[in-house]
Amino acid sequence: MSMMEEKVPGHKGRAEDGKWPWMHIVGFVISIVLTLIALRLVLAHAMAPSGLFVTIMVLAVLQILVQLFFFMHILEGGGPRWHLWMLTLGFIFVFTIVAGSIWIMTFGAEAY
Amino acid sequence: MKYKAARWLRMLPVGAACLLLSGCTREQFLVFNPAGPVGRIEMHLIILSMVLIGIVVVPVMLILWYIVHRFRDRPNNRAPYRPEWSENRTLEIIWWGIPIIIIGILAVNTVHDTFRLTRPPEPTGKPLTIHVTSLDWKWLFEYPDQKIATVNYCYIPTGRPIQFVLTADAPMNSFWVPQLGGQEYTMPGMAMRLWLEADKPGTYFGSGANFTGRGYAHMKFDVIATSDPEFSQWAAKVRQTAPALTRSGYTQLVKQSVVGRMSFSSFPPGLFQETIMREGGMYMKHDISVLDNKA
Amino acid sequence: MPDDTLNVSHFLVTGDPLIYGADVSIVVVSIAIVAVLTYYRKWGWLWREWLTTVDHKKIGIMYMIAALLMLFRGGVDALLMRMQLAFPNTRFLEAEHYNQIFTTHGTIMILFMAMPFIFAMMNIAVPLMIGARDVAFPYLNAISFWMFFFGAMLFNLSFVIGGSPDAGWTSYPPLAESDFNLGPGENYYLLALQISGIGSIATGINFFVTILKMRAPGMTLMRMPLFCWAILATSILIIFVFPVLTVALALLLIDRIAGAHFFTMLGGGNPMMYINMFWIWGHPEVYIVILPAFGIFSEVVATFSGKRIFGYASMVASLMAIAVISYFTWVHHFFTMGAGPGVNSFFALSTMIIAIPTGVKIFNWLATMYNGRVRVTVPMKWALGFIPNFAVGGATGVMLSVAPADYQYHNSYFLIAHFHQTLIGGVVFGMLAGMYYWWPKMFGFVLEERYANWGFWWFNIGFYVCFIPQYLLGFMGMTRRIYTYPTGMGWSTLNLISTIGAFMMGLGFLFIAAGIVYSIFYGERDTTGDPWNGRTLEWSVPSPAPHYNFARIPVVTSRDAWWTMKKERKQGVLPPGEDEIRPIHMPKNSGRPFILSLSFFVAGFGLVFHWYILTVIGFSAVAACLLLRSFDYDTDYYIPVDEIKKTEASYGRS
Amino acid sequence: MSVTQEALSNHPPSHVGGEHVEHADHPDPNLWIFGFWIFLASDLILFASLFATYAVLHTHIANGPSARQIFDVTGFTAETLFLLTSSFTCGLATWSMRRGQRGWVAGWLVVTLILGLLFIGFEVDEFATNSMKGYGMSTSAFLSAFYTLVGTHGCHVSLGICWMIAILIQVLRLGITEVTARKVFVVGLYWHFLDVVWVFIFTVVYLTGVMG
Repeated sequence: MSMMEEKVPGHKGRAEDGKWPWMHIVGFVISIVLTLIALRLVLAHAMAPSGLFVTIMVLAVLQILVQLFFFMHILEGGGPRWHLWMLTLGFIFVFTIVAGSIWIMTFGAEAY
Repeated sequence: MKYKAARWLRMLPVGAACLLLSGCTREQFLVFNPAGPVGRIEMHLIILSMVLIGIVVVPVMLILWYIVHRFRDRPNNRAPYRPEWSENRTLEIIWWGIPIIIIGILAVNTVHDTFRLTRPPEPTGKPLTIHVTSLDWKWLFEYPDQKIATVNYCYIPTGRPIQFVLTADAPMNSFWVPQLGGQEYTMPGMAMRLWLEADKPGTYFGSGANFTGRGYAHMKFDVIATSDPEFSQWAAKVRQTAPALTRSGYTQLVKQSVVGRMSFSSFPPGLFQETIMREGGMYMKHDISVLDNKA
Repeated sequence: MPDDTLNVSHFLVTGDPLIYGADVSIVVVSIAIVAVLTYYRKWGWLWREWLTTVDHKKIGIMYMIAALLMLFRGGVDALLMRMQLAFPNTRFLEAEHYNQIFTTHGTIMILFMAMPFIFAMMNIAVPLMIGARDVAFPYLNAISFWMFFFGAMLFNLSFVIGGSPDAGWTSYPPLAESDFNLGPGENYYLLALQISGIGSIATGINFFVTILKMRAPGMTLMRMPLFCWAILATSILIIFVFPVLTVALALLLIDRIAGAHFFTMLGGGNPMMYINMFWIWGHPEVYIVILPAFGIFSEVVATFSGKRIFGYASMVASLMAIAVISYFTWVHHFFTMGAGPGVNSFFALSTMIIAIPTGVKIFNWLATMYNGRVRVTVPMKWALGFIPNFAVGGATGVMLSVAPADYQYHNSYFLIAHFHQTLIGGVVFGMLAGMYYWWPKMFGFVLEERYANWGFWWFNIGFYVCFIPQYLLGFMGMTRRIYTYPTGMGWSTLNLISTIGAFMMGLGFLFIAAGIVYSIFYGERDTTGDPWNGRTLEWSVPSPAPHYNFARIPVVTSRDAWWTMKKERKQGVLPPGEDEIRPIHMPKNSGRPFILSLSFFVAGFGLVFHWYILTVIGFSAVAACLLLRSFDYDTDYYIPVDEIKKTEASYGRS
Repeated sequence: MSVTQEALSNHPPSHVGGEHVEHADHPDPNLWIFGFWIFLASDLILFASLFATYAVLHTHIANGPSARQIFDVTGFTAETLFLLTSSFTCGLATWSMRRGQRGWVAGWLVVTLILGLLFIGFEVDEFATNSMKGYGMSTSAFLSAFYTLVGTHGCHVSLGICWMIAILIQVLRLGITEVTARKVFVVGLYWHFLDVVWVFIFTVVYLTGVMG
């Protein structure tokens, strides 16, 4: 602690000055709610399969954003945000790998 | 002087290549000696691409030679020396532009022919289907219409589009008859369609083009193109004289070995489809539509 | 398989004079090394100075030595193949041996020669070029090297213990599945690549962070040397593609060891998925190895033309464009799979597009020499040899990208000639240029020119003699990976010529090696630290660079920082930042990276032969190393000012 | 991104972009955090490859069961809730760390560890139940892909648990120093990342599987 206090005058979180970690609590509640919505939709067969799949994928993407912004503090930090660029590129490549593989491995079956 | 000699030395390989080219007969360059429409389309694309890249490559070589010669660091070289000269918008636009144009021309032709070659080459003739299975280390050809089968050689009629349906009951190989056209993989569990056609009679060299182990180098076969009547005669003769391919015979054939030519008067019906379905074809919509001969 | 492993005669590969020869030479060389080290009491030195080092320069040197050794091994493989193919129907090698040899040739050249060679160059040059004292994570850097090293050892071990892999360097299933490939060779391949792959990913992350975060003050991104840009692009590619290889190899290994059905013929497996994933890695991989070569050529051409690089901005743009687009081209390695005209068209176009920035780079190099003063030194010879070579290699690449035409080239010798032209004419030429260029910075002496010139001309001319005939053979229908061929196809003459060319290249390599040995004894010492009249910061420090690199961190005011500094000094302007020397913070050496990687080697060796106890022991040691590191707080130290001053004085600097 | 922006604010901001003149002669914690982000981007691709394999093979059930037959809604929902909650508590550990509360940091880490272990327990139970029924890795391509994808995530979580224990010990022994703070933050990033991956496993594997 001594070193910390010596180096760190008033070590406080910026957005979370108060007594309660509101950011985290809000993030947590949102993530649970999103999960339960997805589960509910699927178990109730609320839509046609393709529509359902798209909906739950959208919910999953929202979940990622919750984790990144509320828990992983992605926007913090000084200097250029190279990690944001890399993550964006990473997600593009993730999409390329998954969608590309599926596209290639169906052998143009969509044409028949 | 020493460097000049070295530069001439560099021309040696080019000269040697020219000599060689004149030494080999054109017939031996199978890709440039096509015997059917598919091979011809591909050859034209190859020549087109050679010309287009020549537009870039040849000037690059000449410019390189000129620059190194002119701006060589030797005493009394009068050529300008401008160590800070490093930007020129016009030049850069030119050499971003030229490759873009060349690639553009090539791209249009590529896409056009890619789609064209998935269709039968000449819609006039009646298509013939041959089922091809690559095995360790031999080629099995089944004629579903003639109900005969051959190993390591096949007959095709000239002037009719041939629909080769390719699969493998062994590690993946590739079916290549350079003079008729390009190759396609034979894959376990897949029914791949390859359209070829011969427009003159002859014996065409074919080989497996994808490595499959010890006997791979011996996976050569001949495609013999004859006139339609001769083809029918041949098929009738095989049906009458050759032994039948039984299921146990097929099991033997699948085992690893190198064999010569074989002919069979019949084969177990549905063998080809069964093999494909067992090895994963049942999950592929594509296979089912090819086997049903749709589209 | 368990039955095999119990049998000693299967364990030690026997039955071939080549292998006995290798056995004997390995034993003899090992004894010799041990004897020399013991006689000269060098064990402590070896451990303290090399095995435990975290210094990027020493790690770079070790990478380079390993790469040269692997170039030799892979080259011998190549010569054996060419001997077999010199004449039709030869019985010099049996099919099994030929298959093993082309498999190890490919694997070694790509993963254990090209990769360590680029790592060597980036380790040696990048921190010096950006004015840093080491990479961002020196300890991790040591781990990377030793993971590569032990991966390579594991792979080479297969030659004498258990048998080499023989399913091609691409190792396509189902041929590489246990149904068709029982022996341990394939396991060696999978595990060796896996172990060295971990090291590669770590290197990618390390240099990405180093380049973005460790630059000297004033060195903005657009003032970086192009080599650093190239390494940045390469790092991005490594970070994003190596995990795909990891997965592809892991799944194949799981198939082989746990009986899973990813790529098997039965049980619902889909072998094409492996091919798909392998090339998602495999195509960017060739850019991973070529981009650093582009970087080196940019430095070499600018330095030896005495001129700023032409079109810096478009050079940077093309590097980045290549890095990103190369992720979208992988299907061109298997157009002939026939995944549909839509797929083939898309990937043909993306492949053609990537040729555009590559072409631009060639024009920019030419323009750099234009209006310059071209000094044809040894590194410059390799660069000049590269340009026509790569122009042809790149052009044939464009030909290959034409999907329908590729149906005629695929797996033929045309393809072989093409990728050798890019990988040798691009990567090997580039790395050799880099080696000659930075050699003085590594060792403090310049490599002798005469041998080097002989080496260059034999290698360069031999290259054309070897590979031009192979293009023609492709048109004649000769396919790759056949161990023998019949007469009557017209292939014989061309094959013989190709073999002659291969031996010319071998001779070139011997000249290069001889030149290195000669120069160790008689090479001209580099006392200035700047033997080439360089442009970038690495030439501002003494040769060989002191282990802290810069006594004072330079302040950069322009591109080609050292060139500017020299110019300003001539005009009497003192460079900024020449203030007091202060204690330098440095990472401590550690033996743990070595032990950690050795543990991986042990675990891997256990897995190869299904000796799971050994695997458990190995992985336990790995875990122990990681935990020890986590609890280790004594990782760095300061070099006192006196010591720095003493070192600087020994170089004649204040 | 930083451990705490303020916590390090009097630390030289490293040599980012070459904007500062003074060269940092002290290791900069931001370097590790940045490097770890990049590692996560790389790991993301690893999982993408496994997802791609699963997506291609998930219908290849050979003679084995289909997804619908073996997925247990209660089980995977419980796993999901455990992991989401653990991500939250792990975030709270970072939050407490920023406030310099060593006791709370340790406490939240312990809670996170317990939830992580529960998650692993459920997953092991799911795998064991299926294997017991004879549905193993070698039953079909679908099951190979399923076990490998979910198992790789499980291995990541297990590794995270071991790592977190090591850091917990260091926090207890040394308090919150610049180094331990960085370590807590980094392990937290790792843990949240695994949560992100799990959300996709939950959606793509389990929900889509029971959808039918």
